[in-house]
Amino acid sequence: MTDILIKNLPILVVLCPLMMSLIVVLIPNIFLSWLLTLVSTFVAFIFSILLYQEVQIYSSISYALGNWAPPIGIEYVIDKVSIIPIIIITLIGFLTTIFSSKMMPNEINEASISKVYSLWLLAIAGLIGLVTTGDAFNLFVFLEISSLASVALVAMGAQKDKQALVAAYNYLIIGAVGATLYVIGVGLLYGITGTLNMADLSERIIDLKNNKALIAGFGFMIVGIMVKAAIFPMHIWLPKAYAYAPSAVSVLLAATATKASLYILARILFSIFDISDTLITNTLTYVILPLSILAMFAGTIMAIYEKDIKRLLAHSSVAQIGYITLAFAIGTKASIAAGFIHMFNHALIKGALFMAITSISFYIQKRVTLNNLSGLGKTMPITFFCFVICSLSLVGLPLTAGFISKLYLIKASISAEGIWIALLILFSSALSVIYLWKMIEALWLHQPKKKIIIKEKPIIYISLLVITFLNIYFGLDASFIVDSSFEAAEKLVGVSK
Amino acid sequence: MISLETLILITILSPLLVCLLTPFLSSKPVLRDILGPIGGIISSWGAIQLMISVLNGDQPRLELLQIAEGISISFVVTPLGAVFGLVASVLWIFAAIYSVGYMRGNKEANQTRFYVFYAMAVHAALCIAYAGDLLTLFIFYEVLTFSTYPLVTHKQNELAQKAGRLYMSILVGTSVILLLPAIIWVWVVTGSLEMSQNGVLDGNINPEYAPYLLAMFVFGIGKAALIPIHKWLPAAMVAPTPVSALLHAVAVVKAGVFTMLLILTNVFGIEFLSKTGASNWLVWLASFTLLTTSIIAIYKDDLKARLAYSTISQLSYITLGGALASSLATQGATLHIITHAAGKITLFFVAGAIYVGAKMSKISELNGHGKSMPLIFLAFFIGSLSIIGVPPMGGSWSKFFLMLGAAESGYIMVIAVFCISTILNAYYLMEIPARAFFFKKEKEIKVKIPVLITVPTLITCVLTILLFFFIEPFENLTSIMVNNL
Amino acid sequence: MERLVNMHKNPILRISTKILFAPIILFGLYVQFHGDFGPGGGFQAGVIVASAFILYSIVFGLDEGKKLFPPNINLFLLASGGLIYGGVGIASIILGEEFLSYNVLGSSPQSGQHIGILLVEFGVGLTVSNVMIALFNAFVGFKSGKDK
Amino acid sequence: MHLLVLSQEKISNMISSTIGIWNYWIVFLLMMIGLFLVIGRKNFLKKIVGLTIFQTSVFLLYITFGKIKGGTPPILNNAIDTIYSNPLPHVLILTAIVVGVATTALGLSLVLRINSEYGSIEEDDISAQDLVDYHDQIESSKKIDKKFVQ
Amino acid sequence: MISELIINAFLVTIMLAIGIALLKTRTVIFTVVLTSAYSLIAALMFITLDAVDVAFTEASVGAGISTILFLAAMAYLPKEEEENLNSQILPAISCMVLGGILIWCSYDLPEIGLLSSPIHQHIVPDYILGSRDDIGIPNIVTSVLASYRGYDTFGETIVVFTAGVAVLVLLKNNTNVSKQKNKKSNGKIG
Repeated sequence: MTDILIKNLPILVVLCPLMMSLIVVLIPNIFLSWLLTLVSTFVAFIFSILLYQEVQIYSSISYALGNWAPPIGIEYVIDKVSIIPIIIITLIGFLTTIFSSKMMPNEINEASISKVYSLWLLAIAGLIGLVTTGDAFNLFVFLEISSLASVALVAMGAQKDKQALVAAYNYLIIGAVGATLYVIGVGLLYGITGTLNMADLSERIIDLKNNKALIAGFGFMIVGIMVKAAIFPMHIWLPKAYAYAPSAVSVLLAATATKASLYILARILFSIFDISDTLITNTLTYVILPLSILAMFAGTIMAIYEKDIKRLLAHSSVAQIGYITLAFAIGTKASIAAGFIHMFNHALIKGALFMAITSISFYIQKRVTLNNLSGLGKTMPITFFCFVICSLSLVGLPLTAGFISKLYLIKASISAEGIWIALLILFSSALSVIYLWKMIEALWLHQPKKKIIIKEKPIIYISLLVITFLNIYFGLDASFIVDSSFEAAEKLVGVSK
Repeated sequence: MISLETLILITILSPLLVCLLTPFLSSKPVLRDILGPIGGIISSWGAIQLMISVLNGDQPRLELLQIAEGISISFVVTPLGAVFGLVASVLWIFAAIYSVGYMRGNKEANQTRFYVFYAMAVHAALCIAYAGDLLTLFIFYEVLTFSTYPLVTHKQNELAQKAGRLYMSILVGTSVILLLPAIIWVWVVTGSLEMSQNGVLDGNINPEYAPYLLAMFVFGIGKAALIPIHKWLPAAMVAPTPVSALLHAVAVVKAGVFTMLLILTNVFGIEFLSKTGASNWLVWLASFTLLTTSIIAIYKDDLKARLAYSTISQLSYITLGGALASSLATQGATLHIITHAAGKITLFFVAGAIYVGAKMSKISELNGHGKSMPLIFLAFFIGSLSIIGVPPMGGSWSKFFLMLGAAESGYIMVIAVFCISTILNAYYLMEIPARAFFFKKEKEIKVKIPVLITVPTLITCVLTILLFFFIEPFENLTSIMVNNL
Repeated sequence: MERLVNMHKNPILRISTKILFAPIILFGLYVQFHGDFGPGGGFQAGVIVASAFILYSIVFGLDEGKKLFPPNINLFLLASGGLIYGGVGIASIILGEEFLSYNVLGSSPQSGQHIGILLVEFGVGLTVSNVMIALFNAFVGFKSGKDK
Repeated sequence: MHLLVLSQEKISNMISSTIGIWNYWIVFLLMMIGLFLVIGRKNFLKKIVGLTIFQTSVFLLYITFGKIKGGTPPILNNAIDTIYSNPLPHVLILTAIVVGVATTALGLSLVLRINSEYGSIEEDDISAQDLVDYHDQIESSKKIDKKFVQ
Repeated sequence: MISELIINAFLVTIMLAIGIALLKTRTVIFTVVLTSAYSLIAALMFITLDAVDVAFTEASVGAGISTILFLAAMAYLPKEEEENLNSQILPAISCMVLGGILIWCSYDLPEIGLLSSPIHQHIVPDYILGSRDDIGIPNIVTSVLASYRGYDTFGETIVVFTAGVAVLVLLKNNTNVSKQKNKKSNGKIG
């Protein structure tokens, strides 16, 4: 039995939430549907941990679906690269499910809850499927599962604020355009190589240097994924989608959705194509690098001028995505590893910040703006404490996870490109202090307009505490994420670099 | 016999323990208030033991945890660190007693929070003192900044918030934008974050780049308050006086100059600096700061603001001492950390005492009040003499060494700068006791100073005198440090 | 909408709908199970079967349509299509093979493939037809905010 | 005669290659029309129509790849030497069509909801309304703040 | 052979005409009907390109169900599209750039219908043989769809399911929760 389990882990980690979503939709009871969701996300998390151990032993696991050997059938690939996003998604999925138990009934009417949980599971399953697959077209299918489910989840925010509908609509349309561009890219590559399997594809394009269709196909794939990953200036859908989604959905999306797409970006850039290819180096230096730097500053500056906190955090996400793509764009082993480290850490940081803010909005029962944060730091000490820790982590102060990622990012950029990129990174992260400090100051120093008595509920803050703890833990003992990221980078760019 | 590692732990953890215990005792003010002095005594005992072991030639070391490969948190007691650790822990005893008197006398709100962060700041200062590598140094440098923020904004009014914002933006901004990359630069070129007695950069970095790296460090260490980044210090004067005492005498600024000295000696290395002349520009910047702020101080009527500018000027002595890159000057700079700390804390205690006792904060209001609080003004007088550098006060030693050092490295102009600044010091500090004792009283004020304020003030005042006679152990310590170089 | 509501009063529409209903479903089933030999399969069959119900709803009104095909059953079948598909895959896992490898389902690999394909196509057809019906019901039954 | 045959062959080749590329070009043009409808138009319904056009054109591109001259539909017969057109693009597009209709359905339902909440499906109207709402939220919380301070 | 291509070119030109008409029209009912026609002609195209299964699906799904959904939605929506106020130059330029790239790359795309292109030589022969020998189903599309790439189809079933649930949850039970629960506040305010 365990043999079967171990052998089929790559598919089970996707199937677990996927099949459960089909069951949950039929269950009218709120608590039961939550419980089933919780169980399946937890099991998926356990599976991903088991997979991590498997990957440590076998380095790369290929799973042929339907037992058809890879280029013929669809292949699942779990290696040292893809295990990182899998762990991020399952971990955050599990924690946010705990967090959602009070949030969902508060924001969504009872009749819809089981369906919403079904969509919730579908979004998670779609993301996991997207990162595990080794087939370029299968990726599109799972991309659509996750994006349709997340669009619907974002639209559920309409029960609080109608702007959620427009946000969801834009998310859907822009996302669909991105996905279609990706499909065009895949089509062009398929047209010249005749294969959809990523590994096979990367072998067959070696002979096709300077083929125009190859270049165009690459371009379309990259642009499509960049839209999904909200890389500046294709980020326009992101702030509103995150800001108007229901609380728990914001947390889930902010922590996981773009990470999966960023992983795909890395996969296309370094795994399907080759880093030594001039096409890739040109794309990195002339397209992705400048865009990332712009994103870093544009996101931060937008965040500084923003008053609505959820939007503020979403703008900050745009900037943080800029750091990750910047790391990819530098294109050395160390910098790609830094990108993966930051991908992991940013999921923890942003998840926690969104959790803190949305739980504040749960207690005060309105949208959180800078003005109505006043004085809540004292009435909600636990939430405030976690918020402060994670803000520090976002800035990148030592002893927090954010520091580790900044450290490696800066080190990689100094040794690759000289000091100026490092200075830009530091400057923009110093700017990020401004908006974070505005919030902390409001929470801590401003006088509240009315006395508000709040009793924090353990079910809400437990996962916040866990993520905050992880933020500190990975700031103190980063060897897990640093080692796996370096292994991932080595896998992607090869030992030579 | 307690092992040296345990001693380090005892010394740095006792303030942390105080910080953690205080919130639980918020309902029992007496117990809570006594916690600070007790913690101070324990950690001073540890610091003295550590200093003795350093005098005996040991170098206690403690590896706390490994974050990732090549990055760890560790503590080492260097001679320089031993001096700063001793200053911080001993003066904390008196500052703790004093702050009890001040907070009660002034009936401040949120006292528990105040004590918590006060102890936290001392903890951070001690950790800086014993930092074993650059990362540890940086971490606790930041912890110190953050733990003093609630102290600076203690009053929570508009002014305090503004000051707090300036304080944070300068200190965090400079450290994140400049100090951190400088540290990472060192990491990249040397491959490690360790420091060593003779500097780690020699041979690892192109001497042409050394001045730029030094500049990143110098402006990154905002706490040392060199001229373009000194604004935070006067702004932070909105805080209660025990905080100012902590900021200006014990923890924050001393941590800044300590870091500066440490960087100059243990990262660059004095030999490397004198060989390449990378710090020449710093000599002039420090001299400039020294004179300019002394002149500004003359024009300040607010007592605490004047003391703040005086502090900036005195800090530049220490930076200057390091930048001169000679062994005598370095000794002088290290001694100045001690003597200035003792002198300046006295002055701040007095300023606080005057505020609590007579509700006065302007120098022009002090006319003729010397007789109503004679002990306090006597203490101020003695403290001032020490700062000016008149024997038989502790301050004379450090100035003496600094001047010798300037002569040794051939900066005759710097000696002139020291002389001019001494005259300016005398002018702006002596004005205060002079007004108090010799001017005519304008109005009668009822004065009531709590014992808990007077006693620590007098003790630190006596300390400044004692330092003149018992400077020897410290001198030995500094000579160990210099001989190792 | 008015015209939609009154459609069932028109005898031609009514009778021809009733006559057509069964053949459409029959054709759907033909497409479903003939998919192995000619064009067709789960999707197309699902849509055709759904179109029969949609036609019924258009002519007799949404409420009649819901009586013919209650939303609860609709939801149940909608999920069960996916469950059947996944279930086939899980069955093959339990029988010791990879997900969706039908070879183990029958006595010989080829018969296993036949069984597997038949089942999954059935699952697809079930889900597609029920989703289409659900979509139609939801769209037509949507009460605009302004009407409230 | 010989020349004529040759030129006929040539002409037929020319026609076939031109028509071949012509097909590609028109398909690309259609894609861009669809894309333009999506990103250029402000009407939410029109955007969805554009998306449908865009996707359908992409399907055409795939199917064009799969065509083989003289091939038959990929259904096995017993004749030997039959050339079957490539079935793989067909499978992919079957999937893509269904994904496309799913997207359309979700988009339409969102448009319906937007219309019922905002009373319009024009982007400009809606963003104007949103802006007002947004400022209201920020301002209202500010006002209360000021009252308290006074 | 050429006649096939000519029919193709003819159909594709009609589609182009529909596309241009769609750009012009601002009446919603025209738009919907034109979209439906577009799908139908695409289905015809698919038949001439030997993709009978796709044609069947496009006709039933693209032209059938989509149109029904559009019509059902149309009943609640404004009947006319407003004129654009802003300039459409930027979108137009970006579309032209993308189109230009595609046309530029079309010279390196395999010629239509060439048996020797890698696309026809690489994996497909396995499918054709396998469908006969391993699976035993004449319709190769079905065997690829349900068996070789069965997982794609599974994913796609899930996509349909997702859309179904999403639409159900969006269009039904959409009462405003904040209005219901405003009174029941979680934090005591007073």
